[in-house]
Amino acid sequence: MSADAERFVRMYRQMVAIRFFEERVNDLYTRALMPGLAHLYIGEEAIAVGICEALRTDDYITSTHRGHGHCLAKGASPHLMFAELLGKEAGYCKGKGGSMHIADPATGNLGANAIVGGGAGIATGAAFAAKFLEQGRVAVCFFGEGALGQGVLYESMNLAQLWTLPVIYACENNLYNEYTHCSETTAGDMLARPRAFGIDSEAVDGQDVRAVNTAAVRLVERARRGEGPGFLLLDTYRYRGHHVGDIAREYYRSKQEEQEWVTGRDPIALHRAWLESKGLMGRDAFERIDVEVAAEMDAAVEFAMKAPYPDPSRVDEDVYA
Amino acid sequence: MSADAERFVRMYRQMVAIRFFEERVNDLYTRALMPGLAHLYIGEEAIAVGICEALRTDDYITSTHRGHGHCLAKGASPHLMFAELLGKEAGYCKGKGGSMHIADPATGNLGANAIVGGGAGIATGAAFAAKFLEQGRVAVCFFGEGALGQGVLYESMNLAQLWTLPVIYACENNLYNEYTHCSETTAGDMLARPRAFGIDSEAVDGQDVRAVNTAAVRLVERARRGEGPGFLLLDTYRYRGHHVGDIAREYYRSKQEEQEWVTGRDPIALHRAWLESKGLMGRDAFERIDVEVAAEMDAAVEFAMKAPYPDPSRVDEDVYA
Amino acid sequence: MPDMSFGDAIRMALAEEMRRDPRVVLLGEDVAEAGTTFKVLKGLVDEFGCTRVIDTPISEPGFTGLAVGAAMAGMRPVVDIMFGDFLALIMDQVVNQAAKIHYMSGGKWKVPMVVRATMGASRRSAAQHSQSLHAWPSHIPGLKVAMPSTPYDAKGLLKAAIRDDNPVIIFEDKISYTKVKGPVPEDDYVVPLGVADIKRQGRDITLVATSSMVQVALGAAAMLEEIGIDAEIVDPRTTWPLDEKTLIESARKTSRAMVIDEGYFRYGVTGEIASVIAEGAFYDLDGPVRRLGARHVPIPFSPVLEDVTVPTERDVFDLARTMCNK
Amino acid sequence: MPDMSFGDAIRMALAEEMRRDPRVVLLGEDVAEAGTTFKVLKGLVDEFGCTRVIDTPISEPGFTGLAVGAAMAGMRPVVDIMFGDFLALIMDQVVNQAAKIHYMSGGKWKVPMVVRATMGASRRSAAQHSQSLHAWPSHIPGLKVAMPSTPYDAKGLLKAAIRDDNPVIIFEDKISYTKVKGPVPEDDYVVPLGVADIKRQGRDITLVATSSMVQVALGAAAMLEEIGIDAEIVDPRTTWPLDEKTLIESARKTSRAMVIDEGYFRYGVTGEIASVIAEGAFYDLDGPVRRLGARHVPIPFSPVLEDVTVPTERDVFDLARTMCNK
Ligand SMILES: Cc1ncc(C[n+]2csc(CCOP(=O)(O)OP(=O)(O)O)c2C)c(N)n1
Ligand SMILES: Cc1ncc(C[n+]2csc(CCOP(=O)(O)OP(=O)(O)O)c2C)c(N)n1
Ligand SMILES: [Mg+2]
Ligand SMILES: [Mg+2]
Repeated sequence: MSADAERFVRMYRQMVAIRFFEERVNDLYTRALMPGLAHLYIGEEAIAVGICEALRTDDYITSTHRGHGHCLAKGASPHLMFAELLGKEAGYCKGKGGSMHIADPATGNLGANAIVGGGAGIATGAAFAAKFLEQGRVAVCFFGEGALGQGVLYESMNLAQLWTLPVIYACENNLYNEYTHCSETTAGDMLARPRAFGIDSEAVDGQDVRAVNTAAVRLVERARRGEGPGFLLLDTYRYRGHHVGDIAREYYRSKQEEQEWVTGRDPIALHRAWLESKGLMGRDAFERIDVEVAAEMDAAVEFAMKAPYPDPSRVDEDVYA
Repeated sequence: MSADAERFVRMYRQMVAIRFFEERVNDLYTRALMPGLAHLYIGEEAIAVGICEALRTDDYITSTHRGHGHCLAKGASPHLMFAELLGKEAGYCKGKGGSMHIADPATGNLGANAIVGGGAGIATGAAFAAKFLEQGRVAVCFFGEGALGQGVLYESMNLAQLWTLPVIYACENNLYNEYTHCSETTAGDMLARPRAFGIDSEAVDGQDVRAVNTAAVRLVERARRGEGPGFLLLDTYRYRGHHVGDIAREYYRSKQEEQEWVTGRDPIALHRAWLESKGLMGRDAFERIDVEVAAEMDAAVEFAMKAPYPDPSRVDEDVYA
Repeated sequence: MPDMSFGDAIRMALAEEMRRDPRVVLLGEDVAEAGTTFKVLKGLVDEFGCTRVIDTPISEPGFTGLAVGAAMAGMRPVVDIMFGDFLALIMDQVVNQAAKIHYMSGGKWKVPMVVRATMGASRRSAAQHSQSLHAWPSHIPGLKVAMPSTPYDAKGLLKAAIRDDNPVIIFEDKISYTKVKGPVPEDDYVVPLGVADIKRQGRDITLVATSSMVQVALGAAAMLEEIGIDAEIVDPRTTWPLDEKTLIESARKTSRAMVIDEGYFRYGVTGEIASVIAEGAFYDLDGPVRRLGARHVPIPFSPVLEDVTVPTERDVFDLARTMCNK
Repeated sequence: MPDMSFGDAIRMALAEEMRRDPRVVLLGEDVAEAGTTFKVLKGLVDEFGCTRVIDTPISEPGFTGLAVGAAMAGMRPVVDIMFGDFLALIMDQVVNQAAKIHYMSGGKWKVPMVVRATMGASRRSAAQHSQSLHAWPSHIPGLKVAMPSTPYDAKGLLKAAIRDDNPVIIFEDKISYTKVKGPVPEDDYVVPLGVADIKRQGRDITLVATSSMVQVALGAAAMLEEIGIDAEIVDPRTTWPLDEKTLIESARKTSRAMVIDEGYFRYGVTGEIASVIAEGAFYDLDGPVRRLGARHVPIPFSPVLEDVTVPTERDVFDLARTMCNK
């Protein structure tokens, strides 16, 4: 297979991995085996995968409350993620962070963040360090369109453009801030906002993993060359509730709207059809990926379920470095 | 005189009043008779005057650390202002606020603010109330271009446009955030920022009081008709230091630059020349205004100097309503 | 008078005040159709419409600042801060603006607004969604701070807060919304700000407890009773104004006092309250005023860790027992 | 060893640390050519250039957030908050991010950053430019908080803060910048965080004083000496970590303790420190630990009002005298 073809297959597999991971999260959560909150990334997989495919392992990302996809796409281990989601000692954060705070220096993951817009400063700062230390690294700041409401995002974009920092702002516009449609919360033209700061900005179909990847590659390479920040506005949709418990959704969005995205714009189905049409993968290959990924995820869940909780005495550790 | 002519003369007089007021502030301060800090508005008079001329007494303004001009233009009494600047009981705020916090409900002045950008939320909220209570009032938020650094300004503009609030954001771009040129702090195109939110925005020569007034009238009337917020970007220059103590300024701006503005773009001189050229006022009339305003300001200073300090026991009053 | 949940009492207070005063509006994220993430405001938009129950962008500083201006200009806004942790985002608007405007203007402007913020851990929400940050506003002159512990107090304090001409921050414990139930009159009553309530009479030890910790103290008192210790539980209900007299009198009566609060222990509200008691009751005390608060750690996610972070009935029981030498 | 001003000691510390460690950068408004509004950083840009002494937009949340990320990614940023009042703007970045990241990541990420913020009233700067808000960060697990009172401590604590792997907030009293002078060695010394210093030995009463209040306490001690009261002055130097041992031992020795701090009195740092002393020294105390802090009002502008807002030598003297029954 050509390098390109390998990339397309790898992106497919990654999207499947995220979806299977999230289905297991849903399952654990609804069976009351998982504490806290869980915000599923199902439907939005192409964004994390298309962007992270454009990154090096030592590039940085910041992530959100809906962060499992970013984490996995950046290379995290499902085993350690599930362990974290279950509050186990073996988890990425020794159980101290949970779903909304998974962080992993080994893959450049600066951490998921439960403050909407909380990653803006951090990603911009990591880019600042990367530039200052001349490491050639790039930082990607993932956030939902709801974060367009947070002033610190504009402050950060201004700094990034002023100082020509290698940071890409990736706005996942899934149309909803929790239970409120973005048209009720966002005046004017979304893309005009980063552009007002002079940032190279582009709107992309977030359900098309190849389009996402192409746009990401362009902005990442640009940033790496020292030409400054970029902004991606990615249209997408979350198939499920804002969090797992958000079941009755008709009061804020219609079943029909949901159905249209799920059947017409599913990133995995679209990419699969394309791979098939190009003859890059056949039914067997898809099946094999499904089986392999399912097995990996099941093993990860099993590992996590069996893993021990931290000893309560650990509560006082890691407060100070 | 026609109503228009009266307006032009009134604006002239107001600008002179502000300048004379500020010269006395400078004098009191350098003679160590005034406590605290004083940020002079000299050079920027056309903005406050041109905009406030477009407002009703019951319209609202929010002001800044450089607020004396806004205050006077909105109709405040120099007597009570000087008393406040000297920390006297007779001052607008009983001496509790000082230069940076003069407020006056009678003229719709919601208060000067020593937090850069601090007026953004307040002005937007007053506009919210004006709309909700169907009062037909408008709010003007004055701020320096330095406040473009504060995220809350973008949050406020988004709310104003979403909810069609009658608020005008008046950005006084005097080129400097304290001692730093705005090109070092502001990426991209300033006017594109409000426009990104869909706000009707206009750049105006802030040294031309008639141009300022024309633009303000348009946006104020529009807002009053319920058509939503506006934004004015007003080019201007402060002739003096950031505050009175900022004497040696060459390290951040040249004497030549200062001279160019003072001699070539003085708002009072420009308006005077225009009034003369139109035959609306002659030398005598200008002289009379100078004499009258000087007398008024001297009387105000004298009043304030003689006014008693508050009794120290007053310190505990007004903490709670 | 049927029992009602803490959350329902909050809703009732808001509905009553909105009926009474058309200037009262609610602002916050997902407050309208969703009725907030905790569903506490559910139904209010149906009665009052979306011009008075207003969904905002995720702009806590922006809409809080807007509320400050709206309050000055004649409204009575009630701002909803979904998680109390987000207070960190609005401190400038609350502290540098709302709290000071009345004073800075020499008493000319008023800022009659309410910030409703949640507090409380134990929901496995981790470090950024579990804090109880009421110590911060309690520190600031110009603010009032209410911390209801029962549905009765929740309704009465919230109504008092809305009618107050000053900025008031009211903290609502998330766990209490559904778990704490109690009688709530349909009447138009208020609980005045600054009046403590003795939630349980007792002779042997004074347990001063705030918000969520009142339930914990009540549980501990039941355990203490079994070993013959009769605890008095004093709920200040507002940290500011603070009803010093009731606190001091109780401590003088029992000669022992403990202060229990869910906020971080260090430099939290227990320090102030304990000092007030120590200063006022020193010569009647058998020993120092003792304190319990959240452990000096960010709130951890893992249940086994979170469960040792916030004071429990057992913690209160153990400490009280030691203090009473039993 | 010549005397040096407090402000010069700060600059010396920064220069030394920037020479030692190329990852140290300074960020803030007007820090470069202007050397800050207080001129404290004057000259640093000449030595280190504008890539390390960096003028920012007026975006406190933005550049503080940037510093958090930069610290995680290998830098040692020092952020300048011109007036401590603006801490209200950065609490989210400091408290929800910087303070918690090490813990939330299970110890994997570190946030070695310093926030330098000014504090202190008495400059007729009015309510939004005069606050001393150190009680807020002192409350938050994951932060350290330093409050130097002398040039020696300023240099040593700031250097320790920069080398610390945790976020440290250091408060610098504006008045002290030029007014307080003292010996400052040219050596590369640090003052460890968490070690109190006895600024004056005494037998009769312990005056615990922070930052600006140390000078006030020293002045009061001189007055007290004249009426035969020998005051011991303990400067905690950091509110967190807190050197409880030194505080308690001093109080046990003198049997009387007063805590003096320039922050707002209520729910400020005096409550915690007084409680720590009361808990540790109760049975050796002649009376309750007493406290002095700023009056419960926004700081007024008028000199006659501001002068009665913050504790003075006279206030300390009067209270100490009462406590000693003289
Ligand atoms: C500062 C802040 N305000 C509010 C919240 C509560 N909250 C969590 S997720 C969310 C909606 C986020 O919407 P968006 O950014 O579009 O992300 P999405 O959930 O759609 O992926 C809100 C309001 C928060 N976590 N942080
Ligand atoms: C939030 C905040 N940050 C910093 C300051 C300190 N400060 C006072 S005025 C000023 C510069 C303001 O520049 P600009 O907004 O352009 O107004 P100008 O002084 O030029 O009129 C700064 C940084 C402040 N008052 N508030
Ligand atoms: Mg969204
Ligand atoms: Mg300016």
